[in-house]
Amino acid sequence: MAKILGGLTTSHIPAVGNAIHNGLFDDPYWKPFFDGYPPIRAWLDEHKPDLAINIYNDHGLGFFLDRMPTFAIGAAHEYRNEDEGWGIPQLPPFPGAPEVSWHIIESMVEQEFDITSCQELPVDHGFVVPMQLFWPGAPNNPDMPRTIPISANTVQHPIPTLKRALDFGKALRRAIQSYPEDLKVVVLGTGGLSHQLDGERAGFINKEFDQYCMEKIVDDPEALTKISRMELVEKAGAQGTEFLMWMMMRGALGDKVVRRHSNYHIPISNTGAGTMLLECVE
Amino acid sequence: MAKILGGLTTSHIPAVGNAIHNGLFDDPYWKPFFDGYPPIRAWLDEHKPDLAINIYNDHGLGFFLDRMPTFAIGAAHEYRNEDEGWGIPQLPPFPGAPEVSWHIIESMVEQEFDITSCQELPVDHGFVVPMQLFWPGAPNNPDMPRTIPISANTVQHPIPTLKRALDFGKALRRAIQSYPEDLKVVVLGTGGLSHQLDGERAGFINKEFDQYCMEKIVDDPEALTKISRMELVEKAGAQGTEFLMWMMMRGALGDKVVRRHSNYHIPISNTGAGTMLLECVE
Amino acid sequence: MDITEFDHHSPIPGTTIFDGKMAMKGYALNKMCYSFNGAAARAQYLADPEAYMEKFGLNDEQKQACRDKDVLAMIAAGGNIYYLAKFAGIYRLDVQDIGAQQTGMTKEEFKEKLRKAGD
Amino acid sequence: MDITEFDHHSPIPGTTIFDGKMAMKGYALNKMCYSFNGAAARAQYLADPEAYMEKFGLNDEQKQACRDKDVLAMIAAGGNIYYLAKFAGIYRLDVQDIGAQQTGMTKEEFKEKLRKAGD
Ligand SMILES: [Fe+3]
Ligand SMILES: [Fe+3]
Repeated sequence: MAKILGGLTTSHIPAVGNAIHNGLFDDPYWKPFFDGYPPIRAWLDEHKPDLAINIYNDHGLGFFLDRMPTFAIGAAHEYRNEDEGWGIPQLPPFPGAPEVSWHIIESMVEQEFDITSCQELPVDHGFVVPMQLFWPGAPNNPDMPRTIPISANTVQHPIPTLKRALDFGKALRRAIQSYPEDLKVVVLGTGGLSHQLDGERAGFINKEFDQYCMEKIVDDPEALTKISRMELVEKAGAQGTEFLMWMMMRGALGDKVVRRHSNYHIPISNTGAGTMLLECVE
Repeated sequence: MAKILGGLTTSHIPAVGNAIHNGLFDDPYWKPFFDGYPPIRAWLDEHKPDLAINIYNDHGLGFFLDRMPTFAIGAAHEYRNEDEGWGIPQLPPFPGAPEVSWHIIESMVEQEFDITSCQELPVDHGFVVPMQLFWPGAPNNPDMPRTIPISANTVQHPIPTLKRALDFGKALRRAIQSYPEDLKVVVLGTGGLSHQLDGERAGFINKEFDQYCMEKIVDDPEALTKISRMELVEKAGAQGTEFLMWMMMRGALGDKVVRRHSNYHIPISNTGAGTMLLECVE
Repeated sequence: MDITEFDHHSPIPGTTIFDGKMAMKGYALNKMCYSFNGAAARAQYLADPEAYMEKFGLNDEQKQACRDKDVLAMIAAGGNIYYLAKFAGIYRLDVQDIGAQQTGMTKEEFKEKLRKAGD
Repeated sequence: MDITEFDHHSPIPGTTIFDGKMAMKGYALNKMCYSFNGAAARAQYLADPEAYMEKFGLNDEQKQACRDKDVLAMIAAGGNIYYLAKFAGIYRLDVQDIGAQQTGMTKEEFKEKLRKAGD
């Protein structure tokens, strides 16, 4: 039986990909950010998951407005990291786990989530930067698990509600747990925290709200479902809506979790960067 | 306030497009089929709807397996009928109603349906043949309403359940009824009835089951939600799963409807062809 | 929540459920057939089928099924009927031609079988 | 079911909600910017911006905003920041360059504003 070990969260800023490429780990600007990762890597080293479900949001590489899905699940043999317009070096493809993808898609549709299934899907920084942070050298890290990308829409309003995002995660938990083979799974929630790239309010960051979200998501994620989508834009910034990915991740971890690690740093690029490791209790 | 006048159902077989093109209305093979439409045209002529929501299933023109949505809603200014591989003459574009599309998409996502929004969408015979049947000369019929295409996945299993399809329609009803402007709306459910194109069972048609579905969908659509998807494949044939579109349409009509017209004929091409007009009571 | 249905597709005689398993198998073949929506692609295939199949990475089973225009073999190799219909379109085969082929009937016999379903 | 939220997007100062209304307005501009995922498209734009904009059917407001590299004007014309970021990439502008431009600051001032959010 498949078992969910825990959830990992991280921001997924493009500038981080560049900093990794240039090896700026001890640079004074970057050090407080990169220092958030070694404890999580030690935990991964100890538990060696077989599968990483990476819940991210595509930023206009995998999907365009012509066919914009609310929830998309990858079902490919591999996922290619393609040029997304600004010349970050592209990584080799990430190996998929399509037979697990299909099990999950079957279960999610059965549970009345209206999935877009993706048998081919180029992945952008939102997907690859977290992989590089948790598995240095990814995808060429010897411990690199197979992966399934799940993307939620934050490009085009209406975006899903925080409640729907959490419920998605809960359904995903049932889907994973019903997979008949032994499989150790981690679920990544990537993106956020507060940031806004566009408009006269560009550069908006909200430390207080970020810290509230990082606190509540551990033991009381239901409280966060009371936040409306417009309130989320207001308090987290226009792109802070990426917090939806954290909600989806959290739903997959079950009622009780233990916070094993947490780091928060402002700013990385235009963003409040949050990193967490939440371990499942059952 | 927008008002739903009623629902129209029809099969949407490619061969019908050819027969229309060749004017075979009085041909002995075609006559019993085409005779099902004049009463519905008379009703449309009397009520002159402003908007036709056409619930159909794409057959591999608008979507491919790389990104296959469960439920897609068009939000384009117009919908082009493109070459789908076998040279049926293409029609001029159908005018859209994107401001209504967005109202519907906002409402559906609020109601926890995970929509794929489509700001560009080529439409195949599943969409255009019903338009030609109800509005001869479409889209150049002077009474041609503006249109919104809605497509559900019947290409790749898992397909939505019959219950989810009916619930989609119920949510669509709330979405339409909350549109603030005066608008007379008809909802088309197209596809089916029983047919199977593939496998040693190709040519399977099930008259008894078709008639059961046409009976139940009027006054007791809930009974049809008890049919599992595999049972639907078994009883309606592999492509008879298109009956999901009828369920979606029916949900949008409210509890009580009056059957104003009904026609059933076997065979058209490989299919049991059903045509109905259901008028809303409230 | 009781997950009842999704992992045991009941076998229906003469019917292949195009689920994830088939999708994984047939992706290259279906992608090629999807390309036949375009007239230029159809012409290119007819001009040099082998090169065209190679471009889409079809496996040997899929290539042979295409060469033979054998619909049942294409389905067994992961083909989905919605896309295969576009392959058939290249050769101007309609759904009754391929229905007859799959059931081992003449087209007239197949049409008669359909007609009888109305009795 | 109580439909409460979807039709009254609360106005947030300095923030454009990219909803259906904006999407209808900006489709051509966003489609052009989406094409900039490809290096060949970026080169083609740089070689002849006017021809490239014409090909995607941009309106005059959108064209002028692109000529001016004016991000606020591009947003007002229906641009979505996720696609506009790819436009900015052509000119090697990062999110702090365009943040500074939109807020009328120097890049150093903008970075200082971001740093202060951590205090
Ligand atoms: Fe992001
Ligand atoms: Fe059909």
